[in-house]
Formats: sequence, C-alpha cells, structure tokens
Amino acid sequence: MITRDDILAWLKCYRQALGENKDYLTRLDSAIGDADHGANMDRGFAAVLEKLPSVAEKDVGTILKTTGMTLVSTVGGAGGPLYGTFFMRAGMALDGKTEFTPQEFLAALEAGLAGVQQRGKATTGEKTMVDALTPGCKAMREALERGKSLAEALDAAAAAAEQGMRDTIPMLATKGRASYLGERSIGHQDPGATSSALMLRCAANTLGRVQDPA
Amino acid sequence: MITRDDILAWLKCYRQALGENKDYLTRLDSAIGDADHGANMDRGFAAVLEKLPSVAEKDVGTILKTTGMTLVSTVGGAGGPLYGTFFMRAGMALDGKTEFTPQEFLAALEAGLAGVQQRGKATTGEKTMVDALTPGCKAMREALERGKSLAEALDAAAAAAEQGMRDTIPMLATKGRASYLGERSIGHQDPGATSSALMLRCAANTLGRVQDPA
Amino acid sequence: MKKLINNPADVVKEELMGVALAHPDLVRVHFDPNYIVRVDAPIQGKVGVISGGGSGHEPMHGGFVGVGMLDAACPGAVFTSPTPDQMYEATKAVNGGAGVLHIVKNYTGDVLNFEMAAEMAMAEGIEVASVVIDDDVAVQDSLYTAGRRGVGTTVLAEKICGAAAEQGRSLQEVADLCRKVNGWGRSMGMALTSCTVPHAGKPTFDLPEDQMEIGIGIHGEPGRTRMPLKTADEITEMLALPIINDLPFKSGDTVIAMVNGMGGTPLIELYIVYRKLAEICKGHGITIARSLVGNYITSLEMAGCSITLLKADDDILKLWDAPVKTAGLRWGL
Amino acid sequence: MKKLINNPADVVKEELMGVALAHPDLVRVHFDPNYIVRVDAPIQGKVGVISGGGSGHEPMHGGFVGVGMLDAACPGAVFTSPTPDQMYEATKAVNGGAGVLHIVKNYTGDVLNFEMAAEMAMAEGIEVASVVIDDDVAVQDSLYTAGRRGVGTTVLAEKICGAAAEQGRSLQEVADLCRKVNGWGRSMGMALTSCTVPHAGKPTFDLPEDQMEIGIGIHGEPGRTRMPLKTADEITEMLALPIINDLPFKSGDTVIAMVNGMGGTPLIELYIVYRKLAEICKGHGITIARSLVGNYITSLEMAGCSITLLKADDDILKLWDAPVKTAGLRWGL
Ligand SMILES: Nc1ncnc2c1ncn2[C@@H]1O[C@H](COP(=O)(O)OP(=O)(O)O)[C@@H](O)[C@H]1O
Ligand SMILES: Nc1ncnc2c1ncn2[C@@H]1O[C@H](COP(=O)(O)OP(=O)(O)O)[C@@H](O)[C@H]1O
Ligand SMILES: [Mg+2]
Ligand SMILES: [Mg+2]
Ligand SMILES: [Mg+2]
Ligand SMILES: [Mg+2]
Repeated sequence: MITRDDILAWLKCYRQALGENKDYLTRLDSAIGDADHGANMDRGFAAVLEKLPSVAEKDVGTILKTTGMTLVSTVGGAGGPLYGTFFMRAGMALDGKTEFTPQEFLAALEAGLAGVQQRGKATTGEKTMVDALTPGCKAMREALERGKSLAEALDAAAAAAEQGMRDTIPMLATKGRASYLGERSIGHQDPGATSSALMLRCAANTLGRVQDPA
Repeated sequence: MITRDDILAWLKCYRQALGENKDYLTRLDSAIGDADHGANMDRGFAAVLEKLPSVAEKDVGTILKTTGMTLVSTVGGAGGPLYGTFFMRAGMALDGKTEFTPQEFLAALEAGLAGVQQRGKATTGEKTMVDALTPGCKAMREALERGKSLAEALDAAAAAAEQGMRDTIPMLATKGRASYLGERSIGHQDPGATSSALMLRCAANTLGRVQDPA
Repeated sequence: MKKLINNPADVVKEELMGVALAHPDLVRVHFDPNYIVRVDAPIQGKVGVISGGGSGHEPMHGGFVGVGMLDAACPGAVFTSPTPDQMYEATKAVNGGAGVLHIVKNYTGDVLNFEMAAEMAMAEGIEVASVVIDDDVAVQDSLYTAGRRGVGTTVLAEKICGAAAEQGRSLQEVADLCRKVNGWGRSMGMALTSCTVPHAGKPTFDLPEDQMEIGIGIHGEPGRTRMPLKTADEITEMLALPIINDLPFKSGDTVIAMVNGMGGTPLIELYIVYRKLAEICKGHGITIARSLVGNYITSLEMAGCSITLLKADDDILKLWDAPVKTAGLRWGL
Repeated sequence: MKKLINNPADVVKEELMGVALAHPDLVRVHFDPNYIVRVDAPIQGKVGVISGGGSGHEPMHGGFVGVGMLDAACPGAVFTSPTPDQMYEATKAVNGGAGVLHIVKNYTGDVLNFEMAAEMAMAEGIEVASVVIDDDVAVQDSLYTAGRRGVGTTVLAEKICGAAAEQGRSLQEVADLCRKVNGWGRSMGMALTSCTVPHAGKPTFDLPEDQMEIGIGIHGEPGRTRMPLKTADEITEMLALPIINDLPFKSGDTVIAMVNGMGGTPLIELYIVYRKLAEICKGHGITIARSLVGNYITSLEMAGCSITLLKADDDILKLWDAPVKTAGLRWGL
C-alpha cells in the first residue's frame, strides 16, 4: 500500500527537483515561450510546501486537492491551471484515503491527465505536458497489468515520460505559447513536458523506493 | 596679396577636412560631450559650400559673413553660434575687399577670435576652441612681425593651434558641455579645439601655398 | 541584467506599491491577491470591465484603470497570466450589480485562469461575460491550435468598452461591442532587441546587431521570422500590409491607428513609423480618424514596435472620444 | 545601431512629419526652419511661451505644444541646440502682442542660439523674456563655469508657465514665475546604458554590464561618476538625497515629484523608483502633492531615470492642475 507519508515525500521530492531545475526549465521556455516556466513552477511548489503542514494529517485526497488549489492560486500562466487541475483531479480520485494500492494511484494520475486534457484541450503530438504524461501513465498501466512491482511500474512510467519529453523536440507546437512560433518551435524540448517528466521521476524515486513489495 | 579665390579655396579645403574628420570629431565629442560635433560641423560646411556660388563674385567680407550666417542657421549647438560669430566677425574685418595683405588676414582672424570670446565668455585654459585659436593667432602675429612669409606664418599658426589642441588634453573643462564632467573631462582632447586647428591647417595648405611670396 | 529593481521576486509587488502611491486619486491597489481597482468601485448599476495578464506590459493593464476605461486590472508575475483568485476578487470588487466583462487576451494561460475565475464568480451569482481578444495577424489562425494572440487591439477595446460601460450600456451590449472591436482590430509587431525577464536574468533570445524579429508577441517570445534589419519604412510596410490585407481594410474605411512602442524604442522613432503608416493608409484610401503613438502595450525594455488598426464606425469613434482618466490614457477629464 | 529609422540625416524631419500627421488637432509643423506650433497660434493678447533644444528628448519639447503649455517648440538635430532662425520664426509665429517667453535649458549651445534669436526678435519690436533653467544638482555650480544643466524642471516649468500664460498673466509675471519654478526645482539623473546618436552610429559611451553612471545629463554624455550597479532603492537614495539637500527641501514642504525615464527603461521600474522616492520624502516630512511617472525628458533609448522635485505653493499647484492638452501631457481637456 502507498501511504500518506509517501505522497508527502513525493511532493517534497518534486519541490526540490523543481528548485534544482528552475533555470533549466526557464531556459527551455526562453527558446519557445516566455522564459517563466521554471520560476512559475518553483514559486508554486514553494507555496505548496508551505501549505502542506496544515493538511499533513488529512487524507491524501485533501493533500492533493490542496496542492492543486495552491498551484492554481500561485502559479498563473498555463502551468497554474493545468498542474492545478492535475493535482485536484488526482486528489478527487483518492478522496478520503490515507493509504491505497498502486492501481488506485495510477487511476489518480490518469484522472489528473484527463483533467489536463479537458482544461487545455491538447492531445498527444501537440508539444505539451500531455506528451510526457500520456506515455507515462500508459507505461505504468502496462507494467502493473503485466504484474510488475510498483517500483518497476513507476520507473517505467518515468522512463516513458522522459522519452515522451525528448520526443517533443521534433514536434511542431500547436497548443500553448510555443504554437505562435510555428515552424520555429521545431527542435526544442517542451518545458511543460520536462516538468511533467520530472514529476514522474520523483514518483519513482519516492513512492517506488518506499513501497518495494516484500 | 591674398585674393578672393584663395579664401574660397580655404573654405573648400576646410569643408573637405571636416568631411574627412567627421567621425574623428564626433568620437572626441563622445568622450566629453554629446557625440555631435563632427556631424554639426560637416552639416554646416556642406551648407556653406552650397551657398558659396551665390556670393563667389562678391567681396571677401560678404563671403565670410555669408559663411558665418550660414553656420549660425545650420549648425546649432555651441559650435554654430561660435563658428558663426568667428566668420561673421572675420568678414566684417574684410568688408568690401577682394584682396588684402597677410596682416589684414591676421586681423580678421583676431577679430573672429575676439567674437568667439565675447559670445562664449571663455578664456584660454578652459578646454575650448579658444585654446587652439589663441596660440594660432599669436604665432601668426609673431611670425609676421619677425618678417616671415605668409606661408611660414600660417604654418606657424597651424602648428601652434595643433599644439594648443593637444594641450587641451590635460585640461579640466570649465566651459561648454565638457564642464559637466568635472574631473572626468581631463585626459581628452577638446573637439572644438580640434576643428579649429583643422581650420588653420587648411589656411596654411591653401592661402599659404598659393600666396608664397615670389 | 541592468534594471532599476531591488530583487526579481519583488518587482511586481514594489511596482504596485509605487502605483498606489503615485495615483491615489485614480486607483486603490489590493495585495494578496493583487489587483488594481478604480478608487470609486464598485459603481452601482454600471457594468464592471476588468482585464489582466502578466506584468511587464505597462501601462497595460493597470495604467488603464480609471474613469472611462477599466474598473480593475489583475497583474500576474512578469509575463505570467494572473491566477483565478485575482480575477475572482477583482470581479467581486467591481460588481455593481450589472455584471462584469472580462477582457482576456488569447493566451492559453490567460484564457484558462480567467475561465476558472469566471466559474468562481458565476457560482456566487455574479453575471460574467468574457471576450477573448485575438488580433495578432502574425499568427496563423486555426481551429486546431491556440489561435491568434491578443495584442494591441486590447488597449483599444479597453478604452472603447470602458466608455460604453460608463455610458450605462448593459453587459450584453458591452460584450457585443467588445467582440465587434476584436473583430475589427488587427495588429502585428516586431523587435529590434530582446527583453530580459527579471527572474531569468538574461535576454530571452539573442538577436545579432544586424537582425530583427518580425511577428513577435508581447512576452519576449521570438517572432515568426528573423531577418536582416531593414529601414523604418520597409518595416512599417512589413507590419501594415499583412494587417490591411487580413481584415481586409478597404478603401473608404475609417480607422483608429496605434503605433505602439515595445518599451525600449524612443518616441522619435515611433513617429517615423507613424509617418509611413499614414502614407500607406492614405495610399489604400483608408482614413486615420484617431491615432495613438507611444508605449501602451510593452514587453519590458524590448526595442521595437507594433501597429494596430481598428476599423471604426461612428459609435466606436464617439466612445473613443469619450472622457477617460487613467494613468496611461487621459483626456476630457 | 538598431533603430527604426531610414537615414540618420532624415530622423528629425521624418519625425516631425509624423508628429504633424498624428496631431493635426493640436499642432502645425513648420519646416525650414523647423518648429512645432500650436494650431491656434498666435493667440491675441496671450503671452507666447516657447522652448526648444536638441531632438532626442521626446516628448520634450514638441510633445508639450498645445493648450495650457507651450505655444511652440524648436527641435534641433539630435542632441544639438536648434539654430536662432528657428526660435526667431517661432517667436514671430506665437507673438500675440503680449510678448514671448523663451524657456532655455542651460547648455552653452541653447543659451547662445536663444540669445541670438531673442536679439533678432527684439530688433523687430517683439518683447522677449528669457529664463534659463539650471536645476541639475549633479553639476557643481560656479560663476566661472557653464553652470548647472537644465533638466527635469524644464518640463514642470513649461506646464506651469504655460498655464499662467493661458490665464492671461503678463510677460513679466510669467517670466518671474518661471524663475521661481527654476529656483524651486532640483533634479538628478542616472544611466544604466548609453544611447546611440543616429549620426554617430554607436553608443556615446561604453558601460560594462555591472556598472552605472550617476549624474548624467540628457545628451548621452557620461555622468559625474561611474560605479557598480546598485539596487533601485539605493539608486533612488543616491538621486533623491542630493536633491533634497541642495535646495534644501524641508520638513513641511509640499512638492511636485517626477520620476522620469530616460527612454529605454520600462514603466514598471519607474514605479519601483517612485515607491522609494515617496518613502524618502515621507521620511523627510515632505509631502508629494502631485506626481508624474513616465518618459518626459529622455535621451533617446538610454536606460535609466531622473528624479525632479519642485517645491510648490498654492499658485504652482493650481497652475499644475489647470487643463493641458498636448501630445505628451494632457488633462482636463
Ligand atoms: N493547452 C495545453 N495543454 C496542455 N499543456 C499545455 C497547454 N498549453 C501549454 N501547455 C504547457 O504549459 C507549458 C508552459 O507553461 P508556463 O511557461 O508555465 O506557462 P505560459 O506558457 O503561460 O508562460 C508548455 O511548455 C506546455 O507544456
Ligand atoms: N563657451 C565656449 N567658448 C568657446 N568654445 C566653446 C564654448 N563652449 C563650447 N565650446 C566649444 O564647442 C565645442 C563643442 O561644439 P559642439 O559639439 O558642436 O556643440 P555642443 O557642445 O552644443 O554639442 C567644444 O568642444 C568647445 O571647443
Ligand atoms: Mg512560460
Ligand atoms: Mg557636441
Ligand atoms: Mg508565462
Ligand atoms: Mg550638441
């Protein structure tokens, strides 16, 4: 079972990864956007970490919904509503729970992704975070269906998301700010796909490690 | 005797020298002023050269006064009224003449210098064109008094003006725009002193050559 | 990075404090969430008009809050769309019972955040209409993309809709007018230099001394194409012709023309551009009835300009001429 | 050099053409000699107020021609004082029989050229009064030097004296008022970057990425000292304290405060400076009764700012509030 503490560890890991990759994400956003994705995500997750203590004793649904709402009210840009929606929907899927199965966690991620797609109306191949989250969720589902451990499944998810992130490089952006560049968006890695891949890598590094099945 | 044609040649020579030294003068003015002295003088003498045909048959006084008035109405800045006054006063000193002696020419230059000092209220040592014109006139007077030829006298004038120009380098400016720099004006050659030295060098190269006493 | 700032993280907060201190007669500034609101808001029975977007485009939008223009503006972080709670609180603060118009520039972030705010406000029973401005002809439009950006027409729409609201028109009328203005306005911009986002600390893109970017937006993003620097007249043509051809503006049309500086270009150059624009319009039989030349929708210290033409009928011209009293645009009051 | 121009030699001419096309309701532009004049000049019985100086400081002076401010402005080449015939012709064009005030910034070139123009006009029987503005505290004053430069106070003097002339005050009264404003106004400026004179084609000075110039004028000339870049708050103090100590401004004084951008600095930064200036004034017991934040007296695309404080009595404040209708400053009309 995945516990509340694992989720808290995941969020802390992601906050740290965003801090470390702030300039990298901003650099990616300079090439095809407006040079703020790193600062935006960093500001948002700094706020999330400040907020966590007040809900740390609550259920995981509340923790993730609070994370989402905090992102919505601190990030702004496209990233704020999209990541905010992601965590709010994931939280709704885990409402009332303090521990849950890998399958339930996968369902929460998939609910988050569905929320992102509903809000942002992007599908795969448009050079957005959807291009990291979609293969990430898919790889995790396949791994769990094939009976892999949570650690293996999350690792597969992170690896697939990272591949999806790299696959955005040759894409022509048709959603988000990068779409204004037209052909010139080709050849650059999408910042949002990159922050999404980081998020799944953190999941693998935290949930994956702790929850190794005995 | 110096003739009207010599004066016309002098003005043409000066116009050409200003064209060639436009960037140099502007560079000097960048260091301690506002980067326009070259463009200003060039614009002014281009206008003078356009105007000259209409007075080329008139007396030298008219030619020089026209030069001065044209400078006043086309140069602007400090240079416009100062060089304008210089040529207007010099013209007044040669009113009605079509040829004249070296002494008369010297008197015209001295009248011009007096006009500059009256308008600009600068004396020597203040890092202005006065620091080139004053030693220039003085050297010419001494040479003529010692019985030197016009060519020698003008050469002495040009050399003294050039020395005066270089002597502005260590000066602290107390007049004109360079004065705002205070101590920072030290170490730079004054652009106006430089354009004045060029003017006397052109006199040496034209009046001096043509009027070599037989 | 050479900026008159203290700390990148405090830029927007300290700027808003400056705005509050400089314009106490015009606006109040609310912090956490941040919004600038007309000093006399809410005005009972008047439609509230609000806008918002990332900071760094000053005077837009905060400089357009006041009588006859916006009731409130929501500034996000630099170049980052504001968050829904800002628009939600601003909507409540300006609601005088006649509903609130949200003027939204077409960027994914702005659209999403305003959408959430409108949902929140409507859940509280406030009538909200949203109009998305998408006037940038540099961007190819398509059903399957994010569509065109909202740029210069936003300024004109805020003035015109603000005047209409001041006259007492209904939310439906003001929103319809805003859609009409958006439909009749077209813009395009170019950059001579990049700008530097305070957080990023270095220019968003590098532009060699002999190159320029054509078809830029207002967030320091690169444009559609990079090409060798051209003369002001050539550049003006490169911006004006796509605009004229897009609507298309036709002989006999009357327009409001704006030559807008991106922040780092001096006024003297904008007038040189205006001169050529006026010549081009004349050549096309287009009458410029009103004009704006200056910095109205900027990208920090970017050098460059944008051109906006708005087809104008009598109603639009009268609303344009109506009194306005804001820090950034003022006449008649 | 990256500029929206066609040819360095045509910059001023084409700009003036743009001004004429953009503001036919406010001004007429006369070419050869160049001057911008109020559309309704001369106004019989009203004192004419004119100013002038090199171009490159827009909106000053041409942007301040109109009702309640200047009757005419004479733009020279970029950073080059205009020639006497410009001021002479402008003086004739605005003379409504009550005499003409020349507001002259204290630069050798401006003073000499205005002097010649005044002589010419007076020779034709036009009464002319000249007031020289010399408010720059960065420059040490002395009987034996060219004295202090005229900078920001010029803008305030043009507004206030323009209003006084509009009220029908006599030449003597308007000139005395102008001297009072000059005596009560102090300014100081700084640069983050140089600017590039179109003719010169490259920056007037080089300023490393970590350095700034303090005590600059408005012609791209270097300042009094170069030093490492500091924060906005520190810079604001470095400008404000010499100003406050110079007059000196005292506790209980009421002032008009201007935070002026040099051309390339975005508004967002100017408000950050204003915030600190307001704090400093408050700390000294000085009340800011009116303020201006924006680009009013610029140095082409230079990044940086200047601060001006003008001690104000009731008369000055009333004249400040009087209606003004120009391209660069407008209210009440
Ligand atoms: N419609 C969309 N659907 C999904 N993701 C999107 C969409 N639009 C933008 N994004 C993601 O948002 C990222 C940019 O986020 P950010 O820089 O924070 O916002 P902004 O573009 O408003 O500056 C992009 O890299 C992309 O991955
Ligand atoms: N009061 C003065 N008397 C004599 N020469 C002066 C005076 N003030 C300035 N100058 C000269 O004028 C020169 C600058 O001319 P210019 O650059 O054309 O005018 P501006 O300083 O108005 O830009 C200086 O280098 C100096 O030699
Ligand atoms: Mg971004
Ligand atoms: Mg000069
Ligand atoms: Mg953004
Ligand atoms: Mg000059």
